[in-house]
Amino acid sequence: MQRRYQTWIVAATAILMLCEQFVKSPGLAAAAKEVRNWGLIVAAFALGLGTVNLTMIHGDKISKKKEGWFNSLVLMAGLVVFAVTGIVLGTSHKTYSAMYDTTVSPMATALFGTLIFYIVSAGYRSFVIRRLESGVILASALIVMLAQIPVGRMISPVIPDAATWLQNIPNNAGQRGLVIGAAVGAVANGLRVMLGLERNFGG
Amino acid sequence: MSLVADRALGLVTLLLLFGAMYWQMQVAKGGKLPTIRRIAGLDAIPEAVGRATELGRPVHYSTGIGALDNEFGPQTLAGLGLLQYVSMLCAKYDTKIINTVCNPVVFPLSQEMVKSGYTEAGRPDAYTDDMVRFLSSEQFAYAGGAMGTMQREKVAANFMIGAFYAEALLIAEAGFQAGAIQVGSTARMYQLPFFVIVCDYVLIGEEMFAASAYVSREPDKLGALAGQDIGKVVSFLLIGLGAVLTTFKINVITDFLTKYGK
Amino acid sequence: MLQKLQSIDRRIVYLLFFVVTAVPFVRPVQVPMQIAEYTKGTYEAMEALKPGDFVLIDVRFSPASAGEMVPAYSSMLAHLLKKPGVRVAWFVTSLSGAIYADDGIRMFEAAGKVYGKDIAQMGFLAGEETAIAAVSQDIFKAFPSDSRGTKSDQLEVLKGIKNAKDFALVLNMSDGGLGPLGWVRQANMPFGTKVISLLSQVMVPSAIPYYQAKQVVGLVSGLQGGAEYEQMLGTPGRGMASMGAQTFGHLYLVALVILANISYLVTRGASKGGRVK
Amino acid sequence: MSISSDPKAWIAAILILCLYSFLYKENPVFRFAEHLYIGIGAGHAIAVQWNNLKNTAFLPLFRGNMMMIIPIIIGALLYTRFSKKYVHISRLCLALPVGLGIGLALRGLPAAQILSQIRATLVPLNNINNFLTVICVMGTLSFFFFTTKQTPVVRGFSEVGKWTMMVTFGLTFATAVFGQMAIYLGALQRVLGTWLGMIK
Repeated sequence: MQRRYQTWIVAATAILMLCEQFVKSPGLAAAAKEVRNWGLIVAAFALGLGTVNLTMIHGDKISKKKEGWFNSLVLMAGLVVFAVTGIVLGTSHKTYSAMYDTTVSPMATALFGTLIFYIVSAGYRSFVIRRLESGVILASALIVMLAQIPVGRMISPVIPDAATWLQNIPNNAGQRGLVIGAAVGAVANGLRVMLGLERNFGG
Repeated sequence: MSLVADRALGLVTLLLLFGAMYWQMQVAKGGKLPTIRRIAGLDAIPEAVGRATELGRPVHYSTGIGALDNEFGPQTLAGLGLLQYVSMLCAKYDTKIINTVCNPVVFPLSQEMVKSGYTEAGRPDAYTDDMVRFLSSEQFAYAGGAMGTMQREKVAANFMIGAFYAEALLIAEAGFQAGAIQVGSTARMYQLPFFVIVCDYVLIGEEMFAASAYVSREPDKLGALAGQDIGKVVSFLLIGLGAVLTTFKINVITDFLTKYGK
Repeated sequence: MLQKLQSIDRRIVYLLFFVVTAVPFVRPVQVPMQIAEYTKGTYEAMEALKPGDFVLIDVRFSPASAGEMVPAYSSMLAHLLKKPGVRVAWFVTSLSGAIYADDGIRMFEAAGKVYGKDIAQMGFLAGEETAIAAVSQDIFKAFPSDSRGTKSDQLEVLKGIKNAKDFALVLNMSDGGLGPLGWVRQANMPFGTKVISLLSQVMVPSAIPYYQAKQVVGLVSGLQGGAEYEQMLGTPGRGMASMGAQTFGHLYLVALVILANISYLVTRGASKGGRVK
Repeated sequence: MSISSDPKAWIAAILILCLYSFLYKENPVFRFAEHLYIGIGAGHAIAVQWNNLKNTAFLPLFRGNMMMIIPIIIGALLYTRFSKKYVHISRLCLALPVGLGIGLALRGLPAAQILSQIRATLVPLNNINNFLTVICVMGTLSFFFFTTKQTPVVRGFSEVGKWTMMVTFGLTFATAVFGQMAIYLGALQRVLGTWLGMIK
């Protein structure tokens, strides 16, 4: 029974979104917009669930002085300081922006920036021609990498041309095939959930 | 109230696909099950969980940072579907699962999936609240947290299935460094190559959407999958036919798609 | 010896990479470059702007990718500043994008543009494509007031503008998410609006089909696009300096891969098997 | 070279170095930064969403938009998950975002990713490039025929598809090298430039 109600709500919401797209009606559009707005509000409430989980796991570590409790304390302190400042002053306040800019933004840059090291080591490790498949990946990657830097042209003017060709013909075709396939899959998956074939909420 | 004419083909596509799926589901329920080609990435899942069991180390699962309420939602849902399957295996083999979560809306759903996986394996009491961990809704805070967690918990298997963004390779490399056997899957084209290069097994693009039929082998899901295939076969034929016609300057298909396919 | 080339400790790989890139980054070397066709497309569309035209900028990137996006972003803004009488409004579709919209406002104000008359910052709208759809259909409904609280109908910069049909150009600046797709679907397809995307480089291959389908009139590809743009404008900056570091970093990776393969080929006879990855 | 005297530049640089230390190995310094980041990230999200809720739900409600009571109640009912007895209500609430996502995918994907991509592939087969494009798209597509009979034709096409995808993967990887390097240079700028003052 439970599952059936879920499926109904999923289907009703999805059908409303579909109607907005395919049927010309101001009333429908307004209703759909309203419901989308509800989605954003519900998502905001959902954040609280995650926060409770975080607080429970780390609160437990702190109160029982489990291994790593100090870091949990740091975590909770960061949470409280930012939440309180952000709520009291607002997130566009100068003090808050400064806090954000000195912590979140460099840390995001840092982690995002470590990716290149992983790309280099993953490339070095995996781009060995053990099979023909990896040879093809390697060859197209090498050509495009060389084409991305001015030196590539100096080695041979063929390199940037080859890269452009690879990009426009096989890459484009591959992307397209993948996109069409994945879209069919995603749509079918959506329909399956709407029909209640997938048990996505347990129960 | 009237139909938006220039978008009509979108709706027609949906209805045809729906029809094909429905038809094939009836065929499958009637006992004529379609045969499904092998998908190595899915066959590898029990093996990976088994390896973690042998080593006595936990399994890590991530559905990426993808949300539900955009067009990548179905990928996240597919990831959640396999989360239930992996949880079921973990419960069966008595191996710890750690599911780290980034999106707040995905979080309660993840809890549901892991719980129901444990229930399906007949061990609902073995589920504990620290299995599904909400880390952060900030992409890189989540990535950093997942990387640290995987290293500290010494995970032996790492599943990354869902809508992945730049966190994909960060998590995959952390998994590699932890010595985990890795299964990756996403239909996000920017990130797919990283999984192909780093992971031991990959579900390429659409393969992730075939997963639930593949692992469950339930007739109606297999039927739906066969219906989904009809969609691709039709696209395939349409491209071939359309290109040939275009060559002879017959542009009916192109014009039709342009006019009604917005 | 050769075998070792296949299994250098990753930390050494990392360290050498750091050295090879940091040195040219601190001590820049100039490198000549070729300008991509889609960057030219962007430049030409911007060049074609006439006095009175309205340009909408959608900022959807975060501090994490500032290094890649900002050189091109600044150059494109500088280009807009060169076009007299063009009206510009910003809006933000990622949480932390407002910083860059505000930077843009400051840059324009420093050049003598008047807030409210020539430029405006409308603020943040959540839900990427939903937001884009709302703005394309009715900018006043989407933003009853701007980010400073002024009623939108009192903003001279928005005079005569209603929906995406009235936008001379949309500049979408994304480091993730949908890229130009949201705009293609919500503005270009229904209204025929001209769309330009500044994208992080990794997103560009996926956006090229839209450029080829003429749903997007121009693309700018991250840092390289920034350097190209600096060259077209004739004002070298951080973008061009970064190209040196890029060059050496790329060559380093190419060299590593070649070495690993040579060592593999030479030692293949000696040892077979092992984990593929 | 002049080291920054701005404490903000110091904090930023130190946090960056803490996170970079993971490259060597997981260590206490990284763990500290990781936890701090998660905490701050959570705090930031709370503040942002709080303000969102205030502006999009509570203020309109107090101004008389009674509709807003519905999402607020749905949102609040999510918290029934903490009760064993009423947890099913929270499951019902989750059906809303799921339905939204599916609806948006179903309405957008057919036109934008199926039909328009098919249309873009319908090129006259009068040169080798167009011919290859068509064959490669068809090949890639046929790689995902899961249940159709694997006849020699299908197998041939899907073989073409496999190789096409390999090129795509290599190319996307290479493009990522450039993009990620740019982001790394941004971090470098912060440490070597803003903090240590080594870049003019």
